[in-house]
Amino acid sequence: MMLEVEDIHTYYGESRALSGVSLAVDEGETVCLLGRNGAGKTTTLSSVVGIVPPSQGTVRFRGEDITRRPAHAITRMGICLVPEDRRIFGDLSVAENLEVALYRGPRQATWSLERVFDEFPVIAEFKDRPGKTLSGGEQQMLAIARALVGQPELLLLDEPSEGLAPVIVHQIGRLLASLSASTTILFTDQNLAFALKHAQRCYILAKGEVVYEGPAATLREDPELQERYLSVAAG
Amino acid sequence: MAEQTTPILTTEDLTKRFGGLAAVDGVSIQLNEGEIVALIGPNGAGKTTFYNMVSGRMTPTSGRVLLRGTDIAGKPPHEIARAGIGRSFQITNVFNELTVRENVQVALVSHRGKSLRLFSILGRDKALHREADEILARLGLESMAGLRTGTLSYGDKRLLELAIVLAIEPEIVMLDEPTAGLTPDETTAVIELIRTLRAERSYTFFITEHDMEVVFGLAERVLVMHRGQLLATGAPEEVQKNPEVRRAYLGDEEDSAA
Amino acid sequence: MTRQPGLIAALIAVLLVALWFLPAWAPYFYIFVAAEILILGLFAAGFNLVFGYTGMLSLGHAAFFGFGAYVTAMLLLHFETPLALALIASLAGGGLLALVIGFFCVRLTEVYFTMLTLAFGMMVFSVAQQWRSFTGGSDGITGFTVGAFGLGLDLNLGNPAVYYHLTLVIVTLAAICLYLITISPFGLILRAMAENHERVAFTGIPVRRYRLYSFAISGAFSGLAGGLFAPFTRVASPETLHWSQSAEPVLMSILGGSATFLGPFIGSAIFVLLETWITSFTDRWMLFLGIALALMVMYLRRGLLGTALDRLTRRG
Amino acid sequence: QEPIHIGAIYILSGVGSTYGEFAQNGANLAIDEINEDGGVLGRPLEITFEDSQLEAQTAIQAMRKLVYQDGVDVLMGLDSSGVATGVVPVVPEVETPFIITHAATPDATGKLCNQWTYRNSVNIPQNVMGAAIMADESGANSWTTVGPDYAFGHQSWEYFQRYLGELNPDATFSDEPSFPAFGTEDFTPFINTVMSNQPDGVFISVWGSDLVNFTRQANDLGFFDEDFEVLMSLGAATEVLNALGEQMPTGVTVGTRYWYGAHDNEMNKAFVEAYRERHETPPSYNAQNAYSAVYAYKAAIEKAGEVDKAAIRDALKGMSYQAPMGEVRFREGDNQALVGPTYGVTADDPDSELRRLDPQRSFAAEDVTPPLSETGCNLGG
Amino acid sequence: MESFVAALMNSLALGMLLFLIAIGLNIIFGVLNIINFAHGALYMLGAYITYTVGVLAGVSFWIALFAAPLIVAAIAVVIERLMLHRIYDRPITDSLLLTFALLLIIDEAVRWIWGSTIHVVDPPASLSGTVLLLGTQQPVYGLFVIAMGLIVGLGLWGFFSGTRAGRVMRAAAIDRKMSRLVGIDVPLVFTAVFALGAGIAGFGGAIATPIRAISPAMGANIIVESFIVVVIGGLGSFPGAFLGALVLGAINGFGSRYLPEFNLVMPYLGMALVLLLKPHGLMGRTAS
Ligand SMILES: Nc1ncnc2c1ncn2[C@@H]1O[C@H](COP(=O)(O)OP(=O)(O)OP(=O)(O)O)[C@@H](O)[C@H]1O
Ligand SMILES: Nc1ncnc2c1ncn2[C@@H]1O[C@H](COP(=O)(O)OP(=O)(O)OP(=O)(O)O)[C@@H](O)[C@H]1O
Ligand SMILES: [Mg+2]
Ligand SMILES: [Mg+2]
Repeated sequence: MMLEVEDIHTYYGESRALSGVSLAVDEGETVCLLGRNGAGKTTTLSSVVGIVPPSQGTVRFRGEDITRRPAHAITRMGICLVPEDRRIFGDLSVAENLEVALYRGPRQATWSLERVFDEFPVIAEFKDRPGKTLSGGEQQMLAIARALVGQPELLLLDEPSEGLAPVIVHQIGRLLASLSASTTILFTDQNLAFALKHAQRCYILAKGEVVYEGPAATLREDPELQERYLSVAAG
Repeated sequence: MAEQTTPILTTEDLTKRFGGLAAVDGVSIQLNEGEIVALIGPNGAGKTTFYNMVSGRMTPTSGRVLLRGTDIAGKPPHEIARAGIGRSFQITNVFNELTVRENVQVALVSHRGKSLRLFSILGRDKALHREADEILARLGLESMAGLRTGTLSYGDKRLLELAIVLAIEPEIVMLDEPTAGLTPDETTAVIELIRTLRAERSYTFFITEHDMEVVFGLAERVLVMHRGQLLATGAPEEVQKNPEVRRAYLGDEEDSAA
Repeated sequence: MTRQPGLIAALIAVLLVALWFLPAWAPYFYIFVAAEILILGLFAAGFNLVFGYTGMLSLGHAAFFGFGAYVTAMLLLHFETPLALALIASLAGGGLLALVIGFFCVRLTEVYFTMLTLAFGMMVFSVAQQWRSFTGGSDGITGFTVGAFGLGLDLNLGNPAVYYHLTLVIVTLAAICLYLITISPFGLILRAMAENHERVAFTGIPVRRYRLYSFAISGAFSGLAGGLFAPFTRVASPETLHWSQSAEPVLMSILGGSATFLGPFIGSAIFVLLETWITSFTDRWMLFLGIALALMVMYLRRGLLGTALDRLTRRG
Repeated sequence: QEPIHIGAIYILSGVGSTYGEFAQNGANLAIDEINEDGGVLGRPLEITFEDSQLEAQTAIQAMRKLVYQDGVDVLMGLDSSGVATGVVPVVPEVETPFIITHAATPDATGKLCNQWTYRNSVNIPQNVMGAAIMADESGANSWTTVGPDYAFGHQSWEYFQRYLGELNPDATFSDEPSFPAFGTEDFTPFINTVMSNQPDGVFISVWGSDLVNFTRQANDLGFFDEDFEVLMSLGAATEVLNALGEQMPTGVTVGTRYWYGAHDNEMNKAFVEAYRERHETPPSYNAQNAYSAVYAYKAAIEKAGEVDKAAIRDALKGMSYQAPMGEVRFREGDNQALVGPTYGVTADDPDSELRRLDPQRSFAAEDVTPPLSETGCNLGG
Repeated sequence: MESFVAALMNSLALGMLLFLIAIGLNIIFGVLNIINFAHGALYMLGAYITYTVGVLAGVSFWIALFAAPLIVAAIAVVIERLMLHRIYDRPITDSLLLTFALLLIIDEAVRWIWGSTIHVVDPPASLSGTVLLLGTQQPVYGLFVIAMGLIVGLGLWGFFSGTRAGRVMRAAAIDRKMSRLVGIDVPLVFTAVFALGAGIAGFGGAIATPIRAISPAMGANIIVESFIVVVIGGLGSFPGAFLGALVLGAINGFGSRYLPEFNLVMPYLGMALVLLLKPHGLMGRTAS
């Protein structure tokens, strides 16, 4: 198993966001987390990377317990996150955004800056502009590129298609598809069509708990199931 | 639709340059009273910049913005808001430290001209309380009215963003990606809400979106921007068929089969 | 957010009664300590309208406080004005000066605002310091006597206990006034601006003007506090205008809790009491005050009162 | 035996805290000596120090605390003009005798004077009159000044012009005097200004660490090599000479309000020796003044024969007592001690890295103290 | 002409000294988002350590010049680990109170250790006296201060724009949470940044000793002036701090020379003018 999350409970101060989430992602898999707003998707990803550590339960990466590791150490182990609000370093240039994230360590590096620039020509074009002057979609691409230069073995994406023009969504879709050959991916998305197209397996969260787990294909073909777990009424 | 064509908002050659880059390059559009118009375009096309100029967040490099014939270009945001243009933000822009209800009340206080009441007690103003809760209820946020906004999830904040705009009852409601981050279900609810609102009192809606369901399900007219310029404009079906739009924005259909 | 307003109001009432009878149960010197706490507390609370509520850190409020002190001192010295009148003049003077200085400052935000207020404050300071014939220069204004109060009240203000009671009444009334402002619709706008003034502008509020209003109101209360301070210390000196005097309400507000209305008063109490106590057992008071303050900031996340209320509401 | 309690208010923190430290040293030394000798009226002395923070408002609150909370019998202290002008009018309210030992503003024993307030130290007119006499004798005619930009600096210059003008009708005074702000760290522009104006003499009332900075920067710029007279009204203060060592140029006329080597009497000898033993440095004027104030209270209490505040106040009136400076008398009418400053010319000391004064001259009080009629003091009854 | 050159050289030397203090303040503010009230106290600490090493211990001034910043940086590490790191996620104003407390503690500790008497440090012989420059005699030490300011300035600028460590610090300044997510050990970076800023202040203190009397609260004036420098130049702007230092140096140097009666208000007046014309300082970012 690449990632095993076992019964984690996560709190924001006094308020509980996750109550016993368990999930697993196998090497090479692409898995998505679904659920309505506030279900706990972002929190789950944050708990995995150590930004909001769970107060109970364990997170294992390649069998190793990483529950209490600091976020930067987890990232260096190869779990890289693209956050939902992108969080570009606004005052750094696009190139500098990538340079600070560039992994330098013993693990094998597959994503060089050059390769990233090839993959995202737009970014190459804006290389020297401050990150904050990029449009929303451009920032999203930069955020993904920035995660890639961290040489992820497990890539976490929080709503990668949000706010992107359909053309770009396609592009990102293609990118996910090509990445999935070499990288394990766990992502969330509100665009159900997009999510189900790219994931092999899904988990559905509701109120901080996993309420459904199954192959993406099953969910895709079953509107009733979608209705049951993802509509407002079900929340 | 053709019978009702009083222009409420017109822009003439509106342009914004950032250094060498013309983010918006001579865009002239017209909104008619009561219309729902969508502004679409690839990322970086200049939509948000265009919004920023119309709403007073940025001063245009050149060009005019006419609201019912009066030039409002370069006016400060509060005057434009008072004149009847309300907007939401692509990047969520709510008051995290206030409660959800207070977020809406800020707008209400301003809109109802109560903002200079120094010695009346906000908590005793039943009307303000009720109105705020009504607006929240329309967006399904009523159960969160008393919570600190910072604790809301992303999607709920997006909805609150909308509630604040509605509270000032603008003539023109400009929404910058209102459904980004919402579940399909909530998206449908927002579409419904916009329709109802328009039916109730003739708001003019001006919306940017990347969600084609929203665009084609809601808009009566679609404007397409590309590289700062207006690429196409027309009814949704026409625009959807426009080959330039397909290439620049929608991408090829096969790939997006869902 | 689930505070028990009744309980808090009752506590405050008890406290006020205890303060009223302070001369009867505390050592004599403590009426001076209490008066200082009240006056500086009012200064801090007035300041906090701008700081805690509107989100603007001013380092120039000593200008208004000191101006109030000078106005009162000069009226008493040269015209033997009844104190009530002098206090009203301090209030108005502080407000007017804040209006003028604020006019320039509210255009700026963040630290730039802070430093511009500092600059204007120090300009006022140097006028007082330099204009020896009018302000007494570095010596300030001294030697005035507090005569009648006015308003038909026959008070012996030379008696410290009487002056203390007067201070208690005026500070309480002023605090009520300020409190009402903070819970008004206007107060809500201020709090909203503190967090995101741009968003407020998009609801139709001319943000700069509102910042100016809050600055001026805050200046007025600071001026009133200064007006009470001069007869209390018997001197109006340039130090009351110096930026280090401006730093006091800042530190007090943070220490007590700038997000709570009473925080600044609590902060003032902690500051004055700590200083009084520590200086009575050591000359190295700075060291101990420093350590005490550091521990409080580190372990009291939202100031003393803020943190206490958090604890209370969590339990209750 | 219940101790007799002295309350003292000095600057104990931040800028100028060295003055407070000197005063503490001086007062503590006197108290220890007296207590070893069996105290006053058989009762030991005890002292409580409060920090004025160089602020009038703080000093006044400190005074209230000493009187009402600590119940002191007498008060002493005060380091700066501003603090003194604030405190003095309030002294009658606390009804406790107060001996000022450092602050030099003429107002404290002038227009603000009152029955409870005394001063045993040299004030500005006394200090500056000494300077004016030195200036007159130097033969220099055109004078300018560098002084701190607050009451002390301005008043010093005003008295200097008045006194020197009276002594030397040919004297002229620059209408562009330099008043750097108190606490200025860079005096270069002011030094350059004086140097380019080329007066015959410069009267410098800058003091403390400011004077140390001034002198060092002036050295660098060749200020002391020019051929004008340099007269520093507080240049012979021990803290300045100690800090500067050989960086204090020779041949400069410097003054102080007490010079440890200037008073040839037993008490002074014993005082300097005892002080040196404890603190490894000769006493500064501020140490002497505090030391002397304690002895003044001893004398007054013994004279009154009781420890009653009003009795001590009355005993102090016109009283003479023995201090290291010699016999000191509080003048009836303004309560100012009749004392004079010491001036001298800096000279190399083969035995030490510090400058000594050679020649030196201590002014008699009669020669430098303005007559009562000029003080503006009215003690009424 | 002669007096103009003198005023100019003096302004430059003063400006560079201010720059050394202000740049550390600016870095700490920029990265840690902390308003370091105690920065002047760290400068003072640098001066006292120089005095101790250079005069009391009799080691040379040159060694003291290196030892002082290192010791101050080491003290800064302790301060950061014990105190500051607790308040990074708080409102920036909490840092005002905490560093004010720190200022009190350092000031009193200094008085305790070194007493409150005034001390001086002599410049090394090679830097004493004057040289002929542009037809006027200028103190050598002033030229040395200018040179040190330039060297430190250039060094830091190269560090922040040209090295990865510099960029990492900037990233951590902008967004701590995201920085952790790209593998940056943020707490470590923050400790390093505080030590760096404090070390430069300590260096400033060391450089100042031959021209400034060492006494308690010698940091009190310089702290306000450094804030003025930072703000005139524009927050977080590196060239801004440099420019701001030159401007304030000139305001003081020329102002005191030609308008001496305004020397007290001059820096404030200057700052107010700059801010009214350029609300984000000379080189600060401006809202579009
Ligand atoms: N910083 C925070 N402080 C307090 N509560 C929070 C915070 N962030 C999230 N929450 C709460 O935790 C719960 C889970 O939120 P989370 O952001 O994980 O949801 P999500 O599934 O990602 O939703 P969305 O689709 O809207 O992004 C929600 O109830 C939310 O209100
Ligand atoms: N402040 C700025 N400085 C420089 N360039 C800017 C600035 N703001 C926007 N731009 C550029 O202007 C162009 C238009 O940006 P804008 O945000 O208006 O795009 P958009 O159409 O809203 O895109 P999206 O759909 O991704 O939100 C982009 O290339 C962007 O990088
Ligand atoms: Mg989320
Ligand atoms: Mg946009």
